[in-house]
Amino acid sequence: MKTLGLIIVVLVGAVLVYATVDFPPFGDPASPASLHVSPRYIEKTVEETAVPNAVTSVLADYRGFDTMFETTVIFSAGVACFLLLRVSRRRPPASRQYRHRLTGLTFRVKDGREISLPLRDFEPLDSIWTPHDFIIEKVCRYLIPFIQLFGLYVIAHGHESPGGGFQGGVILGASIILLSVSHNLRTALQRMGEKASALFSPFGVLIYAGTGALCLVLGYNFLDYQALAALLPGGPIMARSHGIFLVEVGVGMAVMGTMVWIFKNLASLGRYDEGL
Amino acid sequence: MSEHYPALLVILPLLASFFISAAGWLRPACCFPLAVAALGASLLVSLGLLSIVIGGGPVSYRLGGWAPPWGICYQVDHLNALVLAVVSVVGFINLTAARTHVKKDFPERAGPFYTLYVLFVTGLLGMVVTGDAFNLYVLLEIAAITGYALIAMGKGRAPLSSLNYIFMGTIGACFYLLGVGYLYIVTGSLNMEDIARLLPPLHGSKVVTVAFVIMMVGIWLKMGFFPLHAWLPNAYTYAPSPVSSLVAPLMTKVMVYVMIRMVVTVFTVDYAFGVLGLNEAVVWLAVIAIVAGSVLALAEKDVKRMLTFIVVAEVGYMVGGFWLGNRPGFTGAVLHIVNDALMTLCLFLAVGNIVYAKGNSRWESLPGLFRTMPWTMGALVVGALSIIGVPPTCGFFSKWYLLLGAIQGGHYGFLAALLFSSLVSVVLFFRIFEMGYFEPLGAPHGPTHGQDGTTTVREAPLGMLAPLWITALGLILVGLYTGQIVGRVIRHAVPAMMF
Amino acid sequence: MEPLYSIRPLIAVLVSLGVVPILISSRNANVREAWTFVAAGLKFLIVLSMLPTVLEGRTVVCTLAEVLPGVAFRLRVDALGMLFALVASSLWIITSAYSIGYMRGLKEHSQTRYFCFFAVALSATIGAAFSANLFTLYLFYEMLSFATYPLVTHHQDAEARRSGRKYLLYIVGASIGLVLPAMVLSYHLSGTLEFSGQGFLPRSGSPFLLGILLFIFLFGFTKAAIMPLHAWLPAAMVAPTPVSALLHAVAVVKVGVFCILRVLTEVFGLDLLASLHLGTAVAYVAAFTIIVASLIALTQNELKRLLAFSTIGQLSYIVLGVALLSPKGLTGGMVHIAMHAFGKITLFFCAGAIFVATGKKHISGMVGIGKQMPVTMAAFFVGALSVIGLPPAGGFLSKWYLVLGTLQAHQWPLLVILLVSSLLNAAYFFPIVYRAFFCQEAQSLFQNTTREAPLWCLVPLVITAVCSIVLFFSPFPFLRLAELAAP
Amino acid sequence: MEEFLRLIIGKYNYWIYITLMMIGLYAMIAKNNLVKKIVGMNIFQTAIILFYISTGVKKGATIPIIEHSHDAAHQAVRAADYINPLPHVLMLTAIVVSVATLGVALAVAIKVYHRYLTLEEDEILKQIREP
Amino acid sequence: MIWQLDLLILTLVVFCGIGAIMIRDLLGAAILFGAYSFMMCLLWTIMGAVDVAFTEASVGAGVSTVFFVAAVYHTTRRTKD
Repeated sequence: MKTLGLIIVVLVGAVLVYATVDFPPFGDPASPASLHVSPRYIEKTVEETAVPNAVTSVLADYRGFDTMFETTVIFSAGVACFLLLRVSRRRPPASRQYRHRLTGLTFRVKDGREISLPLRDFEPLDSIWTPHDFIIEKVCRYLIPFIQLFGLYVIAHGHESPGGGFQGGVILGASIILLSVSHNLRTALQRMGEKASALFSPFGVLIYAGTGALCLVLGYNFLDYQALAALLPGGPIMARSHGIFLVEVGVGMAVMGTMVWIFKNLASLGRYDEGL
Repeated sequence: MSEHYPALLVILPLLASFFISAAGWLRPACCFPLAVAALGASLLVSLGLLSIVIGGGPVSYRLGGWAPPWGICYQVDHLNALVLAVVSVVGFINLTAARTHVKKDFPERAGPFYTLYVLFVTGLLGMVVTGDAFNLYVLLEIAAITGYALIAMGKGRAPLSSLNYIFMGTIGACFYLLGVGYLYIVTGSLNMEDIARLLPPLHGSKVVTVAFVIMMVGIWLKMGFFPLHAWLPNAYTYAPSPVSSLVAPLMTKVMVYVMIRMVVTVFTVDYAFGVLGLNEAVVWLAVIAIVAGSVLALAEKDVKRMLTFIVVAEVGYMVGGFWLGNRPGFTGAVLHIVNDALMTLCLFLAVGNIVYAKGNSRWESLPGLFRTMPWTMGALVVGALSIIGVPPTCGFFSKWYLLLGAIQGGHYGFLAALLFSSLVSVVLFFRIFEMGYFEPLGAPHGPTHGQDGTTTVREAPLGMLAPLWITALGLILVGLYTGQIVGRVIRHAVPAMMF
Repeated sequence: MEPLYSIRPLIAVLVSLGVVPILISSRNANVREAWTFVAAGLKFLIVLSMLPTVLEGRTVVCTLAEVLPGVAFRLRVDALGMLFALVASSLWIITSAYSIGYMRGLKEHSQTRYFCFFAVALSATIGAAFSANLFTLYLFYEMLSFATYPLVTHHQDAEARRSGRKYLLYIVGASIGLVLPAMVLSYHLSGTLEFSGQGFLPRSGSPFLLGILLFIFLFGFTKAAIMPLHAWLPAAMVAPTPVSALLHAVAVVKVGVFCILRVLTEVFGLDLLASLHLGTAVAYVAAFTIIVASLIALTQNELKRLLAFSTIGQLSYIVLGVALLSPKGLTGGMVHIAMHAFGKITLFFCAGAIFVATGKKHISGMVGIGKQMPVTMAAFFVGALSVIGLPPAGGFLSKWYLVLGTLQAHQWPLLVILLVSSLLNAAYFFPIVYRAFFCQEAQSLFQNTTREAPLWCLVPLVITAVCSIVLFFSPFPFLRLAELAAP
Repeated sequence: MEEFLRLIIGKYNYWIYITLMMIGLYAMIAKNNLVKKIVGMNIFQTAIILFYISTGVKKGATIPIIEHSHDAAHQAVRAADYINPLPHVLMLTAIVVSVATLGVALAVAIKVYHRYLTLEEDEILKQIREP
Repeated sequence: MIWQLDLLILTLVVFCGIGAIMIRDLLGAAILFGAYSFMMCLLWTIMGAVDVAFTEASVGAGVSTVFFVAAVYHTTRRTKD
């Protein structure tokens, strides 16, 4: 296998090198790629969509259709991980353990008997339980709001600066993931349950596709945000800008939901009990 | 409304998939009706689109209202209108048959299953309808990722096979992407027709040559063209029945379509067959694929696995027919996309029924099947006859065109390979029928299974038989309407340069 | 003359196919068989209803769908097709009656399946007879191959499986491996597959290619059992006797011969064959088959196998007659389809009746059987006369025309072969009859009491035997049709 | 020689992308460990992204965020001043696809591990052959 | 851009890539892959693809690595090559 791999790799490499010789020079402003289609995006983006970040305008408007499917890819990956890993049947444990927070004493309740304990003082010591690291826990707890704020900023400010729905969504998702890494999965699940993350992702993509469909219903082509001028303030140009924003929000929601969803499935093997 | 058909075709199932996913959490009983509604709608739209194209010629649709090459556009001509119809028909019929399997095997995962199912069909429809090379890649990945997951659902070796498929599929898709990148670097465009317009002056460029080669290799990997087929048999064998009867008929066929689209629309026939002059070599590769697929199928002792090798051989038919580079060959290849999709659907559905009743489709479970499952086996016979190429089933007609193409192109190796594989198919299927028919062997004149009915009929439920028989009858109907299909659709899809 | 457009040919084909669902669903055996009779009778009447039109020299045409450019799924009834259809459909009625006697007499299993596939096979036969082009012919040819497989392997034992494999290997293998490419090649050369009186292949084609093509066709239609691709026919004798009788003496094998006739007369055309001297070549291939098959038949002990080899020889008579390319030869060959059918089916019926009544299969065990089954053996004698070609049986007429044909074509060697083979035929049939009736008391293996097969078996074979004789005296309409078909 | 050197240096990015691609491809084909293969797959995908990004580079241009003022008298935007945004857009999509594939691949790999209790391909195949 | 820096990072990328597939510990491979992604992200920033770099930083170096670690955590760190 190794030799075969090596042969194939060298062959592919040779073919690619062969072609590279004919490439336009690196960074050449006069290469066809820089002259044919892209100039319009740069020159007209502000004029046509009122979005200075050309990447955002191309992403969400000129080639918005690609991006819709890109979001769908993420969504389907989320569904795929869920489908593959989620274990639905869970056996109740034979016995449960509780730990007294202050003293560290643990005791066991047999045969699924129910007892009432003040949860402020006791914590269940099941498979979810992981030893706490005080410093990490506190630092993360204070960090996470800022991370989330930043994520929202990135989504909202994609028009003017690098970033957008996708990056913002990943950051938002990462904040939840951080929570479950630094605390445990149950804490993260309390913030964003399985159902929530699973519904966030189709809902986000639905916002995207729905915006497109709305344009279609309003008599324009699919994803032609001009149509939104009938519903939103500002002319057709601003409507495009707003449309892009709507779509970015959708992307952000979908990506956040899916990232968390995939992580939960991967990290707990679909059992949703113990995380990393 | 009809001007929005190209978009609606993809949008309707896409939107529905989100609702199905949500319904999986909130109201699981709604998943299946939603999926049926979505694919049914897109089936209707695709048929409408086909009639529009037949009536008024190609249609294009600008997404987001941007003109190509700046925006993405959908381009529907005779070729892809036909393939669209096939994809949506197969997707829909198989969906109706899938319900029983889902209920039996994984009822708790119906929501995500139908979501991915509908997304898979959406991806394929999008690949076929799009006129943008990069958009095709994205949709390809949607179909691929959903496909990986659906295949990995199966039991036993399925995850391993799926992982293998992921690696191979990713290499294939990335090669395709790289090819698009190479075209982009020399033309600066991603729109297929725009690239075609810009390419002729660049025909001598090494970049274009390599782009072509690497793109073809990528596409071949995805379609399981012979030396690159290693992932295919395992993946399709171990997948759950409703998945293999979805993926096997569609994925390879759509990739063949992509190949045809790339060669015909992007690189143009002139370049692929004239400047590069690779046809002879590729047709010989196809010959090897056909022969190897057939011979490998002989070695299998599991009907489903045998079918996967037949799929490998059939891919050789289409690739070879197309690369003959003449009119009958092209017609045969396109017709075979239609026919083979239906044939493999029929066979895989029938095998699905056998698996449903017997637990597997290995040879041990075949004896006596003609008595216990007469309807399933009857449909299997129709499908088999079509693969063998017996008129009036549709398989005969595509084989006819392919043979004609081989004779017209003077390519007797291809001719021989086609005949050889037909003969091998006879052996393959009659081996199965013999087992289903003879065993357990009766003593001469000693009726062991008389009319008094010692064995009882234990058929699959009607929900699975009806789609199966609709497909089987479809094989014959499509066969009889070949003249219409070729005359009104495929004839207009043949590039003018071919004769 | 203007053809008559009608869907009657289609109905004639479909009527037996349409009865299949009824056969499957009927629970009662009597109802099932009644329906078989209804179908058979209807089919015969529909075929008969077209006879006057055809005798006027017109054709009946029914086009269904254009499947390939220039090739339609089309039925056309002309004289030759009518001749064949008339034979097949009339004999189906008789065979149905015989089947009932035979199958019930032996208490066979899966009778419903048997009757269904029989009906399908008949559909295919009539379809082949009425085909207007090579494509339609091929369609029905294949349909017949697959429909007869369950009949051949009816017993579902190891031997049946072996024979079934051989049957498929030869018939389907050759039709896919040889006929299909030959058809594609013809289409490539001429752009059509439509039969025409002058043949549709272009005269300008290279003689070598055309020669190859002809022989691919000749050997590709293996149902005609031209040597060396004949081995399936003796093997197929494991089938129940009615199947052997109607299908392997009439329908299936004659479809093969019929295909070859069509190829010779309407694909190539007599002029083309004559100009390339291909007719003679085919005639010698056929002659070889005639002699060798007859010689092999002499050595057989199992009655049905003997009849099978006899059939192989007789089929080549037909091919030979057409390959002579002379008008008399053509007429002789074509009318031999009918004459041989009636003669040979009688023989098979007799063989089956003997099996039902006594369980004997081998000739050596039939010494003195004439005492026990006089009617059957008398019919056997008539059938043998017809096959050998002696008056007063119908076979004499066709052989007479064949002999005239060789004279007309100035083919003396072939004349000799015909006569020699007749002698050989006599040599393998007469001893059976002789020993059945005229053996010494001591040698006889049977009691002196008459114990015939059931009436359902007996009546059909008497009818066919009588028909054989009647055909000698009034060969109309078969002779008239054959004369019409021979240009 | 000098020309050759210029070729090497002038297309340095392209050479690196080819190298990375070969590394990734090699890992996918020849490595025995499934997770290693997945790592290779991601390297392979990133290499292609690198290639695309390299095609978009323009010497002397800045990032594709258009400087604009809200005054009416803004000067015309020159395409040569900004890096080509199109490859960036495409590659955003490609990154997303790669992370999606990664997620699915890892999920499948975990399933494989739980069936065979190993990630080594040869050991798995051995288990399949001798159950 | 500063071409020396460019070259340096390009070379580092290659080394990280090789390291990720050579190291005999899957957790190490995951971390090296994270480093690789981060180098890649720097490279793209240098090349002016800020959006892509941003995404790669969050996805490649962030989430992907977490996914890897999660997967390795639940399977095994052992690898033979």
